[in-house]
Amino acid sequence: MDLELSPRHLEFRDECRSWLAANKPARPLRSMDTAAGFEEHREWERVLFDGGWSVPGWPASYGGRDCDLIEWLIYEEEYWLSGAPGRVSANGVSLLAPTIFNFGTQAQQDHFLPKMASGEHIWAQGWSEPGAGSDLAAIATRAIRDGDHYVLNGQKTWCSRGAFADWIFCIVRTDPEAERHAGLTYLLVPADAPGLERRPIGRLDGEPGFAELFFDDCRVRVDNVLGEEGQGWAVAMAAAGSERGLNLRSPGRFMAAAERLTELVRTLRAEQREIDPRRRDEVTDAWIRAQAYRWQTYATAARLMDGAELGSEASLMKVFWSELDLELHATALRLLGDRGELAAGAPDAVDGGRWLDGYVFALSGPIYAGTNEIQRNIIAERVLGLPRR
Amino acid sequence: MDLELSPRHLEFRDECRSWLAANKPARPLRSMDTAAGFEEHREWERVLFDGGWSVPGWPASYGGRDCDLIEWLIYEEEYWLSGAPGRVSANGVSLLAPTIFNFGTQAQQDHFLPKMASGEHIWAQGWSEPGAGSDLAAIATRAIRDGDHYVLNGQKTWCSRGAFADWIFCIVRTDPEAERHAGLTYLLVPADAPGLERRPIGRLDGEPGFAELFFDDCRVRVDNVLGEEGQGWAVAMAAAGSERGLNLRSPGRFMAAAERLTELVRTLRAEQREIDPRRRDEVTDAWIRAQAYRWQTYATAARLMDGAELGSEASLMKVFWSELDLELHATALRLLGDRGELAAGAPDAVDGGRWLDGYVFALSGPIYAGTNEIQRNIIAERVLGLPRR
Amino acid sequence: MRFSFTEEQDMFRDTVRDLLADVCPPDAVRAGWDNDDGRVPGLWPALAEMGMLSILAPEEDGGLGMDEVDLVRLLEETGYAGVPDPIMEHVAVAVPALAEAGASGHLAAAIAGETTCTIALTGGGDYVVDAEGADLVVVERDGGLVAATEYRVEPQASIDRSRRLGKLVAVDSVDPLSGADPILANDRAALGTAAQCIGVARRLLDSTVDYVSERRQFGKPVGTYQAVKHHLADVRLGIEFAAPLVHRAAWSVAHPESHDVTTRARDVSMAKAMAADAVDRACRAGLQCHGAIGYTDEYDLQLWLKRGWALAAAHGDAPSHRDRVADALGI
Amino acid sequence: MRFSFTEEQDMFRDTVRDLLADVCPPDAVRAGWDNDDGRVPGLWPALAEMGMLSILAPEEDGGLGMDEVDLVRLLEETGYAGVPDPIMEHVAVAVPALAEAGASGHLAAAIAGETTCTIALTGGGDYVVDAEGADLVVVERDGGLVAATEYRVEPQASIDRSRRLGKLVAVDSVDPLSGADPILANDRAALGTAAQCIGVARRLLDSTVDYVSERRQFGKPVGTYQAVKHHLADVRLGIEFAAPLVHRAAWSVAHPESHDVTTRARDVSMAKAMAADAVDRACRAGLQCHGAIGYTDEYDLQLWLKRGWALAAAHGDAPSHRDRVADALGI
Repeated sequence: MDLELSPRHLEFRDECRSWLAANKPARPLRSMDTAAGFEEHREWERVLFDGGWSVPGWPASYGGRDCDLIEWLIYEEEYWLSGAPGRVSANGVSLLAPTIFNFGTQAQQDHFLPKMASGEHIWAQGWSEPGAGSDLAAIATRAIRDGDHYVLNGQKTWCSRGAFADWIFCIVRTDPEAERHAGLTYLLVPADAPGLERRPIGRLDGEPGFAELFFDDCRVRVDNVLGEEGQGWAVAMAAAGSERGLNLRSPGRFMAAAERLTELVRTLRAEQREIDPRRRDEVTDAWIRAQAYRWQTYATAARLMDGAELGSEASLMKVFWSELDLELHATALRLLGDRGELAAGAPDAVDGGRWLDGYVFALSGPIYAGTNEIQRNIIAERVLGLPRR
Repeated sequence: MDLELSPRHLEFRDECRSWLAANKPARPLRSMDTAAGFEEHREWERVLFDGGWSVPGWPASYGGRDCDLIEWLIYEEEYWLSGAPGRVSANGVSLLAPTIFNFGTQAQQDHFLPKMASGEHIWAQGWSEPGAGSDLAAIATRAIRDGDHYVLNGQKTWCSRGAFADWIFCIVRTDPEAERHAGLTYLLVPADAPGLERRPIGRLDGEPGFAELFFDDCRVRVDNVLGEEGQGWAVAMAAAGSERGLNLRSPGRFMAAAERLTELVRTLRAEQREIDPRRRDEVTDAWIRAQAYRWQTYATAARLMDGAELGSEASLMKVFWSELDLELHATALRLLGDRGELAAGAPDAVDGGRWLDGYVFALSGPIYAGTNEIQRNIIAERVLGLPRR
Repeated sequence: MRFSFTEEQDMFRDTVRDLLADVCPPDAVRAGWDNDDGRVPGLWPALAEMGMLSILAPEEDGGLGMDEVDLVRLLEETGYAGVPDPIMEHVAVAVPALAEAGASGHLAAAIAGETTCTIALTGGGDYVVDAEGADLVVVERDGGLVAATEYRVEPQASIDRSRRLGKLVAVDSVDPLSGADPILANDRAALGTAAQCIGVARRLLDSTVDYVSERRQFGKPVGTYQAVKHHLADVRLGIEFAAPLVHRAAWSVAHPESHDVTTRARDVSMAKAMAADAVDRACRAGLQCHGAIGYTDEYDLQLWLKRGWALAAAHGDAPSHRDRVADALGI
Repeated sequence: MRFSFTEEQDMFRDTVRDLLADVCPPDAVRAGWDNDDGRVPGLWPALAEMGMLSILAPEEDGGLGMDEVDLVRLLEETGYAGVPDPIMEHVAVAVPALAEAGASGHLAAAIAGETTCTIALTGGGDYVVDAEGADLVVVERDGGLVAATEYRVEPQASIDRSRRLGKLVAVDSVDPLSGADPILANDRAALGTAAQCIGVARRLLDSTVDYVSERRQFGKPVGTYQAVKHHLADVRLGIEFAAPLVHRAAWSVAHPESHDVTTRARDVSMAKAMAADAVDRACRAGLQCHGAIGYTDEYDLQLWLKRGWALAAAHGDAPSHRDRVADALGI
């Protein structure tokens, strides 16, 4: 056990910190779920890419810097503590990229990965359907082979970034006779494909956080299949492991939020507002849990670096971070008292309404990527070994 | 709505209060789960009976005073606030008596009810079996008709008061061919029946809170069937309604515990101990919930007095009181700090270790009479109408 | 001792429920988001006509001369319907304050529905509901109440677009309301908010029960899963045991002859603390059991989610009310 | 940065686990309830022999010269086994204090297992574990530590009959332990207790998983019910995220060169707060998922339930440790 950063890691951290301090946007960007804000975020992806900081864990040949897991964790901590913007590229980098590295052809890797790293391609996820939420095996969108194209018909929903993304990674049913997990295929769909219509859906504060996709005889080239036709379930599950686990939710974001929460307490005290001891306790508890998530992640990273695989334990992490994120933000709103319900535009909104925005965002955590109820089933059955039936 | 006590009710309350003040034992009785303590409690039942206070809700002809529900609630509040002993007769009076009133023959009523009221018969419940806990329909103890007797073979467990009780009310399987709910019979078994062996089981603090019963060709007269042979399930479920609902758990006990909890805070303050604001909040929350239970019960009583029946709503009450009881005692132990783990015999034990004893007792609340998990299923399915499957 | 409502009270409640279902469906609430005052056209006159606005005004002033026990379940219904108009502020706090102060001109206009009143009380924080759209604000200041009729407001957008919040930045014209008790006004506001919390929680529960009974995943209705059942059983438990405390607090407020100020404070605060916790739980479970669709702007669940968040904290959150109970208990 | 244990540490842990499974099964723990000192015969010499008692003693004093990182998971194992002997007090607190004070006579006897030490620290409340049976008590007083060898004890029965508590009513003979730091001793005790909490929680979880996988109700194993699954998933979550904080705190205590007193306090208190909550949850869920059998004297679950209740509060409960974290954070 060695919990000190090595000189090499310290140097890496300092380089990362200095670069972020010098390059991060001077002002908060507009919401990435507006047309203008989306492009601002894309520009920031380009700045990151040019600095070599958009995908530090990737091979240098695709725009990364071959970071190991520890460096990546350090990078994430620095990134979020710096206050840099959210990553509009996250769906692609965290969910799709591991799948492309694992299952993509050389041509697919060479084509898609650099454009993802540079922000030229921003990706959305097209998995859920109105009748297939947590139950992905119920996917009904059909893709029927017609020469060197598939013809898609059906509907996808809850596509984060879907309103403005350039590409969508989908799971579609290529064999309508097959049931459940069989007959599914992982397909990469350009957002400008003929026959694809997109409709934004507002999240509950009105921001268009998702899109619905309607496929009406939409034609997509066969060479956009990722992995084999009919192997979509296995391919997708590999990515689901990423989504639920280490890649998407590094501790950095929660540690940064926990720091901001303690800062909020200090600010309120400076405003001569009394801090209720129960609220102080909630803040402390949330801060401790952010630290617990951090150290659990470092322990997991050590196992992975020793060659272990992140299996069902990813469900433990997903439940913990999503409930931590919610509690961090709910605690902030409770601390804010009657200012807690003020929207971004209100003159008295604290920090531009960021806590409320973060709360609304956090509310989706226990729902998406497999509800926490399903995650707890996985923990019970696969981690603890309880009988399925 | 009228939330004042009428002059008649005030008079009733005062009579009850005065009688308890004058007659309750000067010192705490020994545990009713010891041989000597059991008899002390039986004597107290006789004192109550002689004063007309053992079963105030019963008809006068059986030793009661025909109290209505409101009077009964007042009586219960006064009883517990007075600090009078726990009722060793509770199983019989709360669980069995309603069943005898509903299903008993005139001869059964005339024989059993007065002896129950006077404490001559103390009853234990013989429902659970090693293989049939919350799942009563799995009962396997067999009772085979042989002339005017049944011959019992099998095993019962978790019989509260079972070690010293005079009679046991059982559910047995009279038709071994029938499955699940069919073929069960409700049978009253004298504790001295030949072929019945009893073995005390300690609860987790070592007090023998239950007994196991072993039936080995045990012979019981046929006229001890309550209701009809084969109708045991329906008969038992009527009593289960009582157990889970109003009869067994009047608010008085929890209100008294909540008052003692606030008194504990005052005592600790008087000892110059600092009360953590979080603990004060927990005390207040528990006190409020005791009040909520009280008023919900008064509302329920009003409905019942208007002719409504207490159906699945009884499950709401069971979950609430059992978790309230646990929280009241857990809060007290947290307040006591390092004195919280001291057993009754320790010189520094506060109030004779009564909070710890109450905590151990309360721990069984969410388990017995149908676990709270099962109660929540009932709430969801029968109160809210969610689909069973 | 009889803890139940009368048949007449049941009928009045049903009438209000029917009216709100008719005049104030979710579409009408949404329509208000983009109009001038956020309110539902036609609702105020209809409420005035059925006497709802004058429940707490004495008969000699043209009111119904009823009390908080008559009112409390009607306010639950306004929560259930998601009424955006400042009905609680007007009917539960402002009208009786105007009556107790003998402000007969203001009172007559208020109970006729010609004017709309709102409230700015110390227990209600810095932001006033519907301050811009209202004609009169009952303001607590200098230990008393005044009726402000000319004032300037700085709008403060709430996440709940049906709650038009504003900060009073200047009050130019006031009538003192001597005889009206600010402590009582605060208790009435907390009680009224608690009643609305109960209604919001019930609506969230009903909507969620409906949804999970229909929505299928993994080949069966979502509502068959035990985790979903237990989430919703807990919501029902919260409501089941909070509502009696709210009704009991209404009695306490309505009967000053047998409830001193400390007892009333204790009873009102018990009600608000439990109701706030109940609606908070209903919000969380309601959203979680809906899943993604509950998280969208288009689906109506959000109307009650946002109202629930706001009302749980309005006029004192659960911990602050528990503190008042603790003070009353002397612990 | 490498947050993992070495192969040697794993092996030491496995050796201790095997020894405890062998020498300290539940029957042996129960047997101690009625003997003179509550302890398990043969265990102390066996622990001495394998070096466990001397882990934190320097090599020049005949110890293993290891640190808290080496020790922490061994203490987890003592919690897992339900060891009644005062192992945490002796090995994690008393031995290093004696070493740091240069009390070589006491130290030699302690690491040889000839004596048993326990502790009476201000952070540990009024009752001393095994005060009667021990030979030496490390007592905090007047801002320092002393070694008491002659003292009188008033026994105070714990609900956990393996915890022989007593109050020191008189101390007749002491040796000052100058050079030993009482703040560090308190931190070590809190850390050691946190580690034992983790072990107790793991045992409760393992036992409960086994039981619900076998026990059938309504025609299927109890463990197939989603409510039971989620109770136990929550227990696992509690342990999963508390254990790394306990290990991290061990590092912090073991590395004073890079951890000042405030940082160490923060890290130790984070560990104890999370570990206390984890074991508390494990107790509740463990009992609830067992049902009635878990509530009996005869069934072994109770050994860990009572230990869990006691250890969650011992050397500071979760809220008091969160307060220390808050102080360290300056909020």
